Amino acid sequence: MLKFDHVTKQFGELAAIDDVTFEVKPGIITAVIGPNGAGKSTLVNMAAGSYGVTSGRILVGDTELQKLPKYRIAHAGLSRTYQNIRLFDGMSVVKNLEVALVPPRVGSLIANTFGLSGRAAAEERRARCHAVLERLGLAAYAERQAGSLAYGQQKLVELARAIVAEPRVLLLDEPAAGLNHGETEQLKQHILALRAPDLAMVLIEHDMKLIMSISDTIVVMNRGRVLAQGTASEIRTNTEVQEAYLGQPGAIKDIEAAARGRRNRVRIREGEGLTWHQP
Amino acid sequence: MGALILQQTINALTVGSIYALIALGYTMVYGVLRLINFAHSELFTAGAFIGLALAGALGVAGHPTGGLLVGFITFVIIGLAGVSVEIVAYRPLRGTSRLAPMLSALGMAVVIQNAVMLIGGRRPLIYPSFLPSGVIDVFGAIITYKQITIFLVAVILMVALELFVNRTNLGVRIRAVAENAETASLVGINPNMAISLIFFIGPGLGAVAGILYSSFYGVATFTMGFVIGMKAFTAAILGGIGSIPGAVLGGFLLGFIETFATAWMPVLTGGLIGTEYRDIFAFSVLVLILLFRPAGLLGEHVSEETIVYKSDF
Amino acid sequence: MRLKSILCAAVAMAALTGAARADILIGTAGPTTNAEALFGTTWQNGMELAVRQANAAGGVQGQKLVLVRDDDGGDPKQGTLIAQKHCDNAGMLAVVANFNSGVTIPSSDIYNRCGMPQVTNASNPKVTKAGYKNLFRPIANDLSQGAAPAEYALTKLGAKKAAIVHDKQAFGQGVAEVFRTNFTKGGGTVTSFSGIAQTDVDFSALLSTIRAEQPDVVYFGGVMPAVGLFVKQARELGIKATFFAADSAFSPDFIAGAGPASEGAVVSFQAPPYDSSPALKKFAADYKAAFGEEPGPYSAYGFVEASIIIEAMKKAPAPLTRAGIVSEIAKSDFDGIVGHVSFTPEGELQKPFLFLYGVKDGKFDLVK
Amino acid sequence: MENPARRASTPPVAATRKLWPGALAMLAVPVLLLIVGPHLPAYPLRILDMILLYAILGLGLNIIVGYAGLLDLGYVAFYAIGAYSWALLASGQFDIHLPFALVLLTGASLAGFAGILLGIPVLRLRGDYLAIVTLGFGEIIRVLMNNLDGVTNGPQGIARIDEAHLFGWTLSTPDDFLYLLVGMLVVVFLFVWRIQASALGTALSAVREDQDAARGCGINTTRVKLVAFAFSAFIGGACGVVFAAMQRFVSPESFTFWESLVIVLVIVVGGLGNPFGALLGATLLILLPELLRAYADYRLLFYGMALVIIILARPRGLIARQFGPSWLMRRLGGGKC
Repeated sequence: MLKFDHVTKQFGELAAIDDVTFEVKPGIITAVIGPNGAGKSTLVNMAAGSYGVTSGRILVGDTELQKLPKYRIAHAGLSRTYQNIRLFDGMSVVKNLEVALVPPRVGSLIANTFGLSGRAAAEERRARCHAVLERLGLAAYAERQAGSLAYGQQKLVELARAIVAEPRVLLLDEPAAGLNHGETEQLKQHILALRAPDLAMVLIEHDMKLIMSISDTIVVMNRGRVLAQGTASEIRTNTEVQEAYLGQPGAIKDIEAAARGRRNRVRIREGEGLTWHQP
Repeated sequence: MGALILQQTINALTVGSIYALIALGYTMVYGVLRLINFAHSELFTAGAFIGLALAGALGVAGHPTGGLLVGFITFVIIGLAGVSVEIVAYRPLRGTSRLAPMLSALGMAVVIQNAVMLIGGRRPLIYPSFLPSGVIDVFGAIITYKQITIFLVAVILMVALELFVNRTNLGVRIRAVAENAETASLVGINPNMAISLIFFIGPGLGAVAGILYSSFYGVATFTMGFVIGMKAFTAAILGGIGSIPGAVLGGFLLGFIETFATAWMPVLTGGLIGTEYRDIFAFSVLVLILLFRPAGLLGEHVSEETIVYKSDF
Repeated sequence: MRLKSILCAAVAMAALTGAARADILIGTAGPTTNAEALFGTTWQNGMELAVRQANAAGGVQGQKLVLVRDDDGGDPKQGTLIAQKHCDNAGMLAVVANFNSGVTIPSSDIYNRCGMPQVTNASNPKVTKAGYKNLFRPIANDLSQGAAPAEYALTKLGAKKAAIVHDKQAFGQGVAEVFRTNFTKGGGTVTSFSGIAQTDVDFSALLSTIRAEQPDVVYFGGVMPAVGLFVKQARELGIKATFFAADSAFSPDFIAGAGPASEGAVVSFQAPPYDSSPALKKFAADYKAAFGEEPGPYSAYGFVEASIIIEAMKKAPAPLTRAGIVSEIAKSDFDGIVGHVSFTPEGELQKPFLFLYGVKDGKFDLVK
Repeated sequence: MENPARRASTPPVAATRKLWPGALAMLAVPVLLLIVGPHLPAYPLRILDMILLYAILGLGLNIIVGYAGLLDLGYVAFYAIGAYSWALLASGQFDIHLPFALVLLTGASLAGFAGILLGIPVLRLRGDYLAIVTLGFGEIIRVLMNNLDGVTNGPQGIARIDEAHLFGWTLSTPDDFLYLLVGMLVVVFLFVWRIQASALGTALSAVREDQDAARGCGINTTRVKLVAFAFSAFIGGACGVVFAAMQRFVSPESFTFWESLVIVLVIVVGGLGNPFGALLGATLLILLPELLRAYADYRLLFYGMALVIIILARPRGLIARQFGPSWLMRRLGGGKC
């Protein structure tokens, strides 16, 4: 369903993604793992259109995503969640979901505004949003402001927003990050329930327990390359993978710094303190 | 022809120096608070008026050395005024919305302008020049000592500011807050202190610009801030707002654009486009530059995924 | 209908607070807070002086006069609101409004509807084009203000080449165009005709170009403080031409602002020298006594404009009405402090007067 | 197995709410204006007309600033285009005398078109860069009006503009304009409310909240922003036509940067993104300087102070975003929504 075909991403001199090729099949959950800086997020961001692709193709069905603007990628049936929550904070939860269902044609948007058409369709969209909220146990929060919800709930709302448009490909970027045990368990159930024959799911996650328990296949990345691919048990016993995870963290950090590079902001990452990136 | 080009270049540098000095105040405040400080231009005017009053009180009107003293005291007074304006009108609004402080600044601008009018009067004040007088003739172009002094003072102040921000402990704190107030406070920097410092330096520099400006043109009016403020702000945007070198570059560039539009556009178009199209030309250049460099000349283009602020306003 | 009369009464009451019931109100509106604030304020001070002197002399028909001053900010929208405010005020019998042509044109519509005697200071020829019978202009319009200097430059100075600069405002551009027309008609050459912004302070770029044109005269259609800066910078750049400016430069501010550079500049103004007649001398002294400063460039006009109304009120039949005052103003025939006042049927001055002054030894000296 | 994400579900229980209480409450305002207005003396009536005009301008600008979150500091440009449309197409300037209704449509459309022309290149700019470019556009339009002497009469302005006639009804007194403006207000109010409640409003809100995430959700942000710009400019243009018809005189000094700021103030003081806010903000911002006339020299000083105090007291505006017409309908209508 989602295919990376010899994809390369250069950040300056550094190849953050180096000739990656693999396919994500529908009906199963594919996890992408790897140490920090392995290129997982870059991969997601390229597929979703946030980063350009240096060379290679990314396909959903026959559609080449790398040529499309971001919003057309969404229309092609790919949706995602974000590592750092990006909800529309000031809007109600149900409105957040409705955004994903806004008719793509601006002409019909205008017609709707003047009340010329689309009343029934608007009702139906609203109903769909409520249905999804119901399914994720968020019905009670439908009219609450998204920004006012607890962190775990916000993560779920983001998931709801990603699935309400019935995507063919769903990219989950660290959905369990920051969740407590109970919430992670809940999330796991929701993800498992989402599994469907015509939906390809990609899961990027650091929580190994979660990954091992729900992934059907696992892609291991290191330094921008695919190191191994297989089922949970195959990966666990792969020596190359073990080496990568025990390897030098310093080198990885360099790559990450480069990947996020060229921004003049102070960031504090664990154990790093204050650094300055000069323009 | 050569003399004319040289002459216009000197004219442009003089105007540009003043734009650049004022632009610094906008860019520093913007860099930290993302606030268009409309009150800045009025503090510039207030600086000129206070400088004049001080010169009268100290009896040093028209002396270049006395001017240094007057400039220093005015810097401090207007700097403190800037700090007070921030504490009264902007600080309570921090974290509400981006438009609220901006319009509060607009209200403050009206207040300051009218206060200057009521205290200083409506009459354009004849301004004693603190700048040395005299001219030199260079290949047929006339350069006045005033122009040279303005340019030098502006350059010295800008270099001093750049050094202060980059080389001193306080400066690094300001930059840390500018980059990310939250992170800075995690490492023990009090953002309020840094913001107050910025509101001291920015308007202070603006006040010095006000004295230079009035000294150079020989007049101070209570309404003079609005238009020049708008131009200086445009200069700051042109250079890339939030960037100190950008404000300087933008200021000089705007000076050049205006000067050359006035001097050559009527000639080049055979009188079809007159000098009255100067502002249109200046704004068109601004738009074009922003289209190719959406964050200004020296501003940084922030990629989508690293944008810290999700919404624009 | 009852509601309307109650509301009307309430508004009238509110408007009258501060003025005793029997007082006669004269309204005015001009810019007193924007860049032209100095002009507007000193102009209104001139009226204030006329009103005070009339009151000191016993008022009009036994009643005291009160000047109601308003700030229109030079904004047509505010001008119309004030016009309506004055119209609604039953005690308001005449207005001196407005200072700017762009404000006078829309507000004159409103004053016309309520039959308000309106004396304006707006000099644009278009102002009187509507043919309103209640509108009077006791000053020369831009046509004579621009024409006289052109003639003087050609005949007295023997000028051949003129550079013209104006501030792209109704007044500045208006007089500059008249100057251009007359100068060209008289055989002169206009080397350049440039617009600047009213708020400009740096003319070095333009002046450098003008210097290369080597004009004999430079005409500046604009107001203070720009005109002072312009002349000063021009001299600094070594331009030797004779400068011409319009009435707003007839002020000590011009000489003080431009300094020695003002020497030789020619300024048009619609009043004879302040020391040329006892009446003007007295005006200048009274003004200084009342407001603690020299008269502004438009103070004398303000004084004359208010005087016209007061004179008409004295002659109008009691009880005073707006219509009665209008017909008396139309019949005006008296000597104001600056010259003889009588109107054409269009409301223009019968014989516009204009004087040219040259700056000599730091003083204005009548040259024509 | 069926994709659960596609599983149909029953919609939530249909809301049992009444429409009439809310509608009645909202209709009360224009009805009251129409009843009381004509009985007002002319001065307050003219102020009322101005308030209504600025309220409509505020509603229009709200589409860009309040809904889409894009700061437009040059809104006066569209207002000017509308005003000059009427001035040029119904005056002795070129001796063209078109009917008011036609020019109202033409002027508004021209402004809308200008909005699109401006929007195409600049809408990819963000935040303050967009603000400064719109500011520049506003100044460019004003300076053009001031410079194109042959067309617009430059600084002299265009005087003696025709009286407006709308289907045989002559618009000349403040009363006439009250009726026209109340009518326009109702139409524009309903329109912007529709925008807010429709899918377009949802898309604009998403653009405001997080432009990139909105794009990720499939919103063609450039397109919807362009639509917002066009609608907003259209309303601004219509207001300009009415303004010119009211004043029967236009000149560039009516379209300064300060006017743009006043319209921004109207919506921020009233409450960003809230149609009621625009009404309240316009009332305050037009009424205040008139009420302060008694203070003569101190008028603008107090005006500035009042602005700062109001903003400090209510940084999110007098009426917060969520208390808009939809909220009122729910509140008065009862039932679940």
